[in-house]
Amino acid sequence: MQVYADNAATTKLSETALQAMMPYLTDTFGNASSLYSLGQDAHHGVQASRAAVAAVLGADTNEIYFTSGGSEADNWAIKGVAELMAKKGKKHIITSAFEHHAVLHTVKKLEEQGFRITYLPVYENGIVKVEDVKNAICEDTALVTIMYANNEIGTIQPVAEIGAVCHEKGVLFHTDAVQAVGHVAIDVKAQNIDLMSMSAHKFHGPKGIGALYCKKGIRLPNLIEGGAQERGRRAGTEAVYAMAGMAAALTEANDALAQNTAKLTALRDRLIDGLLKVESSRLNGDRQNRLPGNVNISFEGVEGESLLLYLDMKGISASSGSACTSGSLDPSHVLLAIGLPHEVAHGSLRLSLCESNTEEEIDYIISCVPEIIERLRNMSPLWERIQKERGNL
Amino acid sequence: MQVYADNAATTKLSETALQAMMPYLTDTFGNASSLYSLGQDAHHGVQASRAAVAAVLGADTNEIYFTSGGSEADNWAIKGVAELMAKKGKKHIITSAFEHHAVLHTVKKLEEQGFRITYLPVYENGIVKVEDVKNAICEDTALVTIMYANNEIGTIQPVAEIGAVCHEKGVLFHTDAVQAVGHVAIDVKAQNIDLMSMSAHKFHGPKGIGALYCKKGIRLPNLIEGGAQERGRRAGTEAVYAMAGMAAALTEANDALAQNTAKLTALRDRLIDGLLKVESSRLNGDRQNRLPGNVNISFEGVEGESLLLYLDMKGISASSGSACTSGSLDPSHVLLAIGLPHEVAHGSLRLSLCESNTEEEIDYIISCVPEIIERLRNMSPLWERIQKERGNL
Amino acid sequence: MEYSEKVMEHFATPHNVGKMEDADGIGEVGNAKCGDIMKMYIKVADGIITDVKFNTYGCASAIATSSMATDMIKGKPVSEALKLTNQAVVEALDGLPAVKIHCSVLAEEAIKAAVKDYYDKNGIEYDPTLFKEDCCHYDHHHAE
Amino acid sequence: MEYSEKVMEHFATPHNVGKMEDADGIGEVGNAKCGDIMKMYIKVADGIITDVKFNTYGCASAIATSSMATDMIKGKPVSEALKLTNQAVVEALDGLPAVKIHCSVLAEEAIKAAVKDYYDKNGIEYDPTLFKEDCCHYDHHHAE
Ligand SMILES: Cc1ncc(COP(=O)(O)O)c(C=O)c1O
Ligand SMILES: Cc1ncc(COP(=O)(O)O)c(C=O)c1O
Repeated sequence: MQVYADNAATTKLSETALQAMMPYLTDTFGNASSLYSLGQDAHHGVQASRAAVAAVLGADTNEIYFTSGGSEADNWAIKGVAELMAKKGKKHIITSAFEHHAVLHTVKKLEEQGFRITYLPVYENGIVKVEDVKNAICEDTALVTIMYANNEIGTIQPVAEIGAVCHEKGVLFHTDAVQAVGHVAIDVKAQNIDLMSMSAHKFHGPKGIGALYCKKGIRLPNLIEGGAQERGRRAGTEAVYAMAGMAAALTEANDALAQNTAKLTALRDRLIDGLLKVESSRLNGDRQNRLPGNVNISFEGVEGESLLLYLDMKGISASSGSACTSGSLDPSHVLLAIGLPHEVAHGSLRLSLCESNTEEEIDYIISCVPEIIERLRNMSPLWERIQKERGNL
Repeated sequence: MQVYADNAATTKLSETALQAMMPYLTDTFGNASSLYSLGQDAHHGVQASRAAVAAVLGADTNEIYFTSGGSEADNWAIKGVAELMAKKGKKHIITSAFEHHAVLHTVKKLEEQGFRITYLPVYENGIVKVEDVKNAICEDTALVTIMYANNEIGTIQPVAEIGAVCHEKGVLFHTDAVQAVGHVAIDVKAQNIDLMSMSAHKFHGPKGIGALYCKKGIRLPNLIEGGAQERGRRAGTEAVYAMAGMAAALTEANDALAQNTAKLTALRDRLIDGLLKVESSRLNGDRQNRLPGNVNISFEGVEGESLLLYLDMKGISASSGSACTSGSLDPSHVLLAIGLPHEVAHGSLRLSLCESNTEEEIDYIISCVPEIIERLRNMSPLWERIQKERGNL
Repeated sequence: MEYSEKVMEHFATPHNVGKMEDADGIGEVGNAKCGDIMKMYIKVADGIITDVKFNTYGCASAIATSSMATDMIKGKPVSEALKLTNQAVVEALDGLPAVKIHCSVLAEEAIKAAVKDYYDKNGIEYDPTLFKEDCCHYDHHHAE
Repeated sequence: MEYSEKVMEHFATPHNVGKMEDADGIGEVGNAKCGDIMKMYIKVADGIITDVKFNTYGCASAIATSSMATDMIKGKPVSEALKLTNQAVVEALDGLPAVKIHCSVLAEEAIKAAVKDYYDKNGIEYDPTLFKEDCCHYDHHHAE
């Protein structure tokens, strides 16, 4: 059986999205900035896509700027606000300890350039405290950037409340909503969001396209200078097909949101319950306040890369927070941020579901994991030591 | 008859490129950074695409970094080198007066940040003098960035010679080769190029994907921070389908280069000769030293936008350097840079051909243009004045 | 940027194109450097604009606004033509892209310039503030 | 990152997995914090390694290098086992990704540690510089 359970990494392009893309990959190939009919047809594609994305998020059409993905949107929002606010002498940025690297490496770079960065704790449940945000805001705070939902443990942050606190203090609020858009209901106005990053391939749209929501009135400097595309804010000949695919996928996801959430939540909970039966395992991140498709479990005494490669041999695609899968020496900063010891973090497994996963697939995963864990523990000197320490050997 | 003659703006995706993309838009959708088989299949797509692009350009595979297009590549190269060299106190950049806005607006931004910019003249023929580059290089020159071929008038610059002069003086050399790649033979090593920008949609590849060639050893800082994609140099989940499309299109273009050049040069020259029969017209840019598909002609007394919209009504897609088509008040900076008066620049027409254009299409254009010019001149008070000044009325 | 169907109609087959040998008033505004020149000719009888022609060098919207504006004043009293605003022309064309609004201003000014010329030639008195110099007038700019 | 077929073979069905109750030498290197521990058991008769087993906690390449390295010393004189380099293991596996080379170093060290243990237990004299302390040794790191 083939089971794709790494939807937080990327998703399969939906048939609807592909169909929306095809005209722009074939006949309607004109440059959207050109005046002749072929160009204007492309231009309509761009504008219709922008309007569709805006509609789902409660934004105005002109507040949506297409980018090459979530990473670019994060870089643009954070570096842009930093540049804007530095002119007013504001050089302090508040973020959380478990942001995506697109945010963390960007603020790190700003730190080298003289910004002061506050990394808020995320506690054992993987949720930022609004009170902490409030207390961290200073006179010279330029930006608060807190992700909407975490990519590894799926925990959902109190975005509307964080936004409210920021606005009370007159500070701009950016949220990396790459994992949330298309998966939870979002209203940028009601939720007090000033800037928001998204990426199409996380909701069955194409890779290499995303968007930044930037509230009217924020004069964000450009990250990519050049032609007058995106109303002079983001240069580059428009990849109209990709925008159309993103819009179609988001609309599709949004139309089915309630239904998908119900289905996914049931699958997720079944999977969590099934896997927690394995001895010495634990769920990472808040059990309730998490994305409907996210399961993240640590198994003591095993290493994640081996686990996921044995799973791959069984046809199951998954992900891990072990050091080995990242190519670095340390395991996932997310798992360390919620307080896991290194050796437990190395043994983590993320399974991220989508609405096309089935109960049979879930049961197949539940049947495969324990035997692999047993196999790995049987050859693990770490597991041997743990068992000895617990007096089991 | 429908004639697409705006290939310098964008091209139709080739069938070969589309076929190369389809697997990655459907079944092979995995994240190229993931360890399981589906991810590794995608990873092979990325690496094979990178190798194919490198092979065409005489680069090493690891010297090619995929970007979201030519604009991003230009921004990255120029801002990156600026950041790198500023640390050594080098804050002078040499460019030309008729670069693409992706270069010009980027250096403008650097100027605001304290860099000194030298804009070299391009003379009446639209070609930078190597001697001028040599004379402009100073102790604190960080970068020379001169485009390979101009996007409006198609003139080809003495890239190898400029590179040689830069290397003699120990200065890095970047070239915006967006209009050249796939259209002329390029060898980055033999031509002394340190950094080179390209964009797939200019050679029948998909939009929204491009690359930066960055010579081994140049520690270019990142423009887009985040994940470890592109060997840690450019974050963002890889749009594998787009990379595969770019590689297929470039390989196809390169394989047919000699044949396409011969065909295009003949079509181009036929078109130039046909259009220059119109009274008070002139060819812009060097007649010999130009891209095989580029025709750029000014017609006195008419305005370009009207011209190209009347052409559109005849089924012909073209472009103009008039102010109206850019939304700005001034006509094309390129045409002004080669010394055209404003009113002549407003009356310019760019027809850019590709190998699928035919002689019949060229003859159709040649038959349509004069009657439109006549119609516009008949209602043009400017033409009336010109005729009076010349004693023709 | 996008033109309304109305704009494209007037651009494709503009009305009132031409010169007039025996015009009672001629107005020319705009300048070649900026890429727009409009020249309007009016024929007046008993205070009524009996005929109007235009010649325009400029973009599609310059041609379309010339066409629409001349339509709107033909057969009207001179005094009414003077009241034609650029907004009225824009509305009649179902809108213009923001960057093209200046074309409608040019059309309004061209008509005013033609009427002024008619007044001047015929010694008709008028309130000079009606014809305040504008940055787009050809003669004003030509010296640059 | 990508593994050779050889690595995947040894990972999928590793050779010599297990513990050994009556081992003549045991070596354990690596540490849990870094995500790799290798434990090797050797049985020695007449200076020949007659049997070898390993237990490994770590990634696919840690398991594959353990498997390959134990294969390579089984049946060999102890003195030869001591000469096994990590490069030889990497080559035998048709290469390892750059970020995984440390796993092969670990395998080399695990064997050396087992031999040292065998020497120590049996009072065999040796040149101590053969077994210089390395940053990857478990006991060294555990204190951190
Ligand atoms: C010379 C030149 N440089 C850069 C670009 C920007 O490329 P892209 O629009 O693909 O970002 C273009 C085309 O638009 C170009 O012609
Ligand atoms: C939370 C989060 N932010 C940003 C990104 C970056 O998005 P992309 O890879 O599309 O640039 C991702 C996914 O990779 C993500 O999960």
